[in-house]
Amino acid sequence: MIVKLKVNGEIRSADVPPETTLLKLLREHLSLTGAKLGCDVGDCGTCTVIVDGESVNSCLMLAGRASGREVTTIEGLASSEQLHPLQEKFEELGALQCGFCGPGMIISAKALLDKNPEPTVFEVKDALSGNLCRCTGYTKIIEAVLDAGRIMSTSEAKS
Amino acid sequence: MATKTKEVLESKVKDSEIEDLTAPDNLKVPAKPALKPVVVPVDKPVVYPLDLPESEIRLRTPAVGQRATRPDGRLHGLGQTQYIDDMTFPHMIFAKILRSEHAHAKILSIDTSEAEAMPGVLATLTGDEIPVNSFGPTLQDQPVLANEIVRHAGDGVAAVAALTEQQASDALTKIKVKYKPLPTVFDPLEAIKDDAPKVHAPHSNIYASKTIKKGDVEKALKESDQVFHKQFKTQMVEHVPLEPHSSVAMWDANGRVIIYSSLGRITLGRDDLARTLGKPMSKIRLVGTIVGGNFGGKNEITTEPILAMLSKKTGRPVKGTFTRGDEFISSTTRHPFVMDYTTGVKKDGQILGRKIRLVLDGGSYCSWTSTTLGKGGILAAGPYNIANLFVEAHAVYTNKTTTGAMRGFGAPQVCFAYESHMDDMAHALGIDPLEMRLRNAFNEGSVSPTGQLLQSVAIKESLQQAAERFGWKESAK
Amino acid sequence: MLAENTARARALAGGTDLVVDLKHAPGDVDLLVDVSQLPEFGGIEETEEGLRIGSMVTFSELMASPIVNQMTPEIVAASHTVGAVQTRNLGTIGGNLVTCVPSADSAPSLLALDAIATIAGSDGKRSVPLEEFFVGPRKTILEPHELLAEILIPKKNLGKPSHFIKFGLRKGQALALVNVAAALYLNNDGTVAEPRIALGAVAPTPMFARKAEASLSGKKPDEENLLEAARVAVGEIKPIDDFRASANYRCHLVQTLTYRALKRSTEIANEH
Amino acid sequence: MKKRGRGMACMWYPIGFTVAANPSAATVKVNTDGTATLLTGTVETGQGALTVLGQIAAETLGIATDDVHVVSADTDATPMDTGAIASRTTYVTGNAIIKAAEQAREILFEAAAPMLSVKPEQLEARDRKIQVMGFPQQYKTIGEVAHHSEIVIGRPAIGSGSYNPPTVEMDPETGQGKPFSTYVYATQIADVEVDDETGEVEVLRIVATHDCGTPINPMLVEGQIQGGISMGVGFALQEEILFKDGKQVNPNLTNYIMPTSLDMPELEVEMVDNYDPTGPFGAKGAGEPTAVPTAAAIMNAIYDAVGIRITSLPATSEKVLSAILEQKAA
Repeated sequence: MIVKLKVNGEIRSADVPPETTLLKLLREHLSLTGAKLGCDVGDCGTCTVIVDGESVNSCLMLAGRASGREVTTIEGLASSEQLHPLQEKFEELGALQCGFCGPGMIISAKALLDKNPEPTVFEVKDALSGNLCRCTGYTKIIEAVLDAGRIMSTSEAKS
Repeated sequence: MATKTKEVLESKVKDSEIEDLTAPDNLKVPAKPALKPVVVPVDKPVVYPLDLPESEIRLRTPAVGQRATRPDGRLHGLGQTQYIDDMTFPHMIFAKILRSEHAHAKILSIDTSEAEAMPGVLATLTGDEIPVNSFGPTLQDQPVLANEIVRHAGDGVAAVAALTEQQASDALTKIKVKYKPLPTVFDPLEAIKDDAPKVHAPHSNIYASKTIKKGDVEKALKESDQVFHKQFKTQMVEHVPLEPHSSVAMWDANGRVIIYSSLGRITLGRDDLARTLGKPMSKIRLVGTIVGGNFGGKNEITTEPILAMLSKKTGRPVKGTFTRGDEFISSTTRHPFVMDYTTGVKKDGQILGRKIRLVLDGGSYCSWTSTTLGKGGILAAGPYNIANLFVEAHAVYTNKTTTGAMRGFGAPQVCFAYESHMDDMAHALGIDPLEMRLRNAFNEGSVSPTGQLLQSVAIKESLQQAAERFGWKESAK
Repeated sequence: MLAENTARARALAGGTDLVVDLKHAPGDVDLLVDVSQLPEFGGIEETEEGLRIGSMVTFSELMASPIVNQMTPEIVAASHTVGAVQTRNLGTIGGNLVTCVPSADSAPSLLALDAIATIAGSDGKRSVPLEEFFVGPRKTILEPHELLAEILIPKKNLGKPSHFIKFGLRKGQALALVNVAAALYLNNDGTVAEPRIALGAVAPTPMFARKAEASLSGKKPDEENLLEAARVAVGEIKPIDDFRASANYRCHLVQTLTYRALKRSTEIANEH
Repeated sequence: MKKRGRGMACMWYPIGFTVAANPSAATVKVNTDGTATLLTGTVETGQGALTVLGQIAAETLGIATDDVHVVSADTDATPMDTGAIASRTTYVTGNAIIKAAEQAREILFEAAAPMLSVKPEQLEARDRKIQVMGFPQQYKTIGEVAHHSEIVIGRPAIGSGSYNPPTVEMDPETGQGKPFSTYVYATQIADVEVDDETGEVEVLRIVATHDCGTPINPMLVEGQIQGGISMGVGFALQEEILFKDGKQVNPNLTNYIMPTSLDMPELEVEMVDNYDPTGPFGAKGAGEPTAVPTAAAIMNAIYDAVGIRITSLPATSEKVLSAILEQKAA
């Protein structure tokens, strides 16, 4: 089946078998390898992408269902001039170690901050609880999300 | 799989430019001409920031002591870090491994003919085809693919390379392996008995032992005001790197093999590959990339020789990535310990003597057990001045998942025991746990259980600093 | 379409369970019908009869709904315990109920409010109390040609004091060892009216502790009576021993958590 | 009812392999503009090894972290290294890098000495300059010197070195010997709440003070400690591979329970001021020891809260409740 969708602002299409997941479509057909395959059953969150504003496990979504929708992956966050505040803060605070959870973690954080740029620590933990990390103990990740939220809410206030 | 998906869609993308792309029936050509031509996937590079200024902290001198950001940190955040599974090569195919369902069995036969006839399958591989079918960091007791005996439910017995991962997985189900089940042993305390089933017959299940003796422990226990005894046990734990093990092997026309691998130690990895493939080291190139989490679980080869042989058979790059299930059942794990502690103390809390017996569940193969045994044994008495000490540690085979290196090599296990024991004694003697530790802890120049003079010792400083930060005195009940 | 292809066809809702099943046993399903976007299965609204929740409403939608937050806050609380954000964004309440695992997190708080399931089939609609919807582990009352269309919380139970407790092996993305939901009214004399105790993960299906409810009905909600009800509830469950927990431990949890859920429900009732 | 408790645990942990040789080698090449390339056979496994090793090379050459590009993990190109194991990278590979960088630096000193009219042994490399000790006003930039050495004199500034921790074989009977070159020390204190009717343990806060010698990069050391603690929390309370008839019953992340963000306590992490003269710039290591004392501290806190001694890990809520009930019955 042919799947046509908008990925990071670009219209893309691919001819895939119907059982293809959105994750496979992104990684194998659209060469977007930022979303990772960590468990393939929705437990680890490394495959997280945003579909129409909501974070989802792309390993649990069939590609056909993403047809006609807007998908944002980690590759769609930065512009050619600047990093997304989350990317900036994750780098600055050393929030990622092996980095494998990073794309999913940042996408989950973006989905949170887009709705709630000034979350509490609990809200951040809650929003990230579907993204497992084995390296960091989540501490610096949570700090980076809170910091990025502050940048996003002040820049929004200014504009 | 002949799945048909009928999408009933309500597009949330409002842009008129893709209005005609949302047609539910994807087999139909859009009825009206598209406003813009459909963009066929062209691997157009994503736009990334190209020349951002470096963080100021990376430009400072002196370099040591700076909270310098990692050069890979930005790539992680952009999703640009290339892990092995993100790599593709022209004509690359995929390998999957069939694993034993038996914990202990003799392999009577392996028939791969039906699997080879499956669609997309280019090659199969069994252990008989691997030039030197054994490996291991200390004892080479582990087959790359088991061809005689399986020793735990998870041993690989055959591999398939196919055009897609799904085809490879489907073909695995067509491999016929005949087993003759053998008696099993799962409990290390059972395995240590003489009449237990032998995991590596005819060898004893006890495959490594270590002893540390210092002073006269029996005399010290007699002279103690109080003697405490307790047994502690720990469980088997998985490393859970978020990135499953992954490798790609390419055998070239010169007979040189290039292997990209998630291994955490490439020098010794190449040694293992040279040995198992029977090739000179100069004919092997092993390349690591950033590993997506290791914690000790990626410190030995796994599928690399299998992929290399499949590449040799097919002339194609072959990728093999563990499923999460493979990660659990076939990679190494943390050793369960059974730990018996007997400690004699004076009323004032001074430890006079300690006797320790450690039994390590070594699982089905040695892997890094010798190191775990050694470190566990040496560290078992804790960071304390104990003049009279006896430690015996034994590692035993069981028909369970292989235990190997994992963050701490036995130290978390023995620390659980010696520190729980320490608190029990402190409570019994009516001494504050902090004080109990300070009375016994190493000083600069203390002599370790193995007789080593210790330098740059900071145990008391760490205790006091932690107590102060925590508010230990203030929070006393 | 499902009616024509019954044996090996499945309706796809959020996919958080079904897509996993497909990966494990790809040959079992020949036809998938995506029902998640069917407008008649969506939406949350207050009607004459009560609160109507379309079966394809996701847990995130439930949590964000002002009506649900106002009228049945415990359904919001229960929704919050389902998986993590990503699964709540995809997973639907209907999917959770139809999958019909004993530990389905959405079931107890709905049961406690006497929810009614509306089923749509090729020959029309029918309604059953949610309790009757569950037949066994992974088995519902649905015929192959039928789909769960919506859930109705009867009007009289909107705002009924209720409390839901999930007990899992960790805080994030946990599977329930035990789920408990309680709901009750207090009569003018302070005695308990219409108590409901719904339990999950302690029997082949989500269930009511009917004897425990009866033991509490008409009594004062003092510690002794609440404890007695909790003890009676333990006698009604059929928990299993598995690697997650022993049956005995599940019994302890049911007693403790039933008491706590009843106590909290009473407190809420008194606050009203 | 929820009961609060606190518990401490301390530990010691060695750097490198037990007796066995575990060498590292390194090559440092100074470019003609004063930047440098470090070749190492170790692998970045997320801990930040390449950042720390780059900092060590930069420090030795007197340049900044960003001036050093690190090439790693290719058996065709990089020198041997025992690898990312045994908390050895900072210490062992770091020491090898110092030797390599010193060799390259010596070439620079020899080139700079006549340029500055002093002897090579009077020179030091600091702030991207080769300068005269005690009279830093007299200097040439490293770039100038490296360019001069390679392009004018014809002697590129390149160095190689290796290091293996000195050990002494252990006696097979008594175990006496020097199995490791050095050790690190640490303490963690846990603050927990135990629900004595369900057995549920919530870790509220952990204070951790770790000695790693000189922290080459404190941010990365903090990250190691925080991550190690999360592994320790899982080891203490939840994680266990379970078997039935020799087969794993929970080989997936649904049923193998590792901590999520919601399961982690507040962490307060500090480094203990220390300096090991045998380590690179006084450094030892930080990787593994961070996961060592956590479980013990939590078990001692559980004891403090409800008076039960957990003797087998993990302390699942079921195990804790059954110990509480046993104690009540006794």
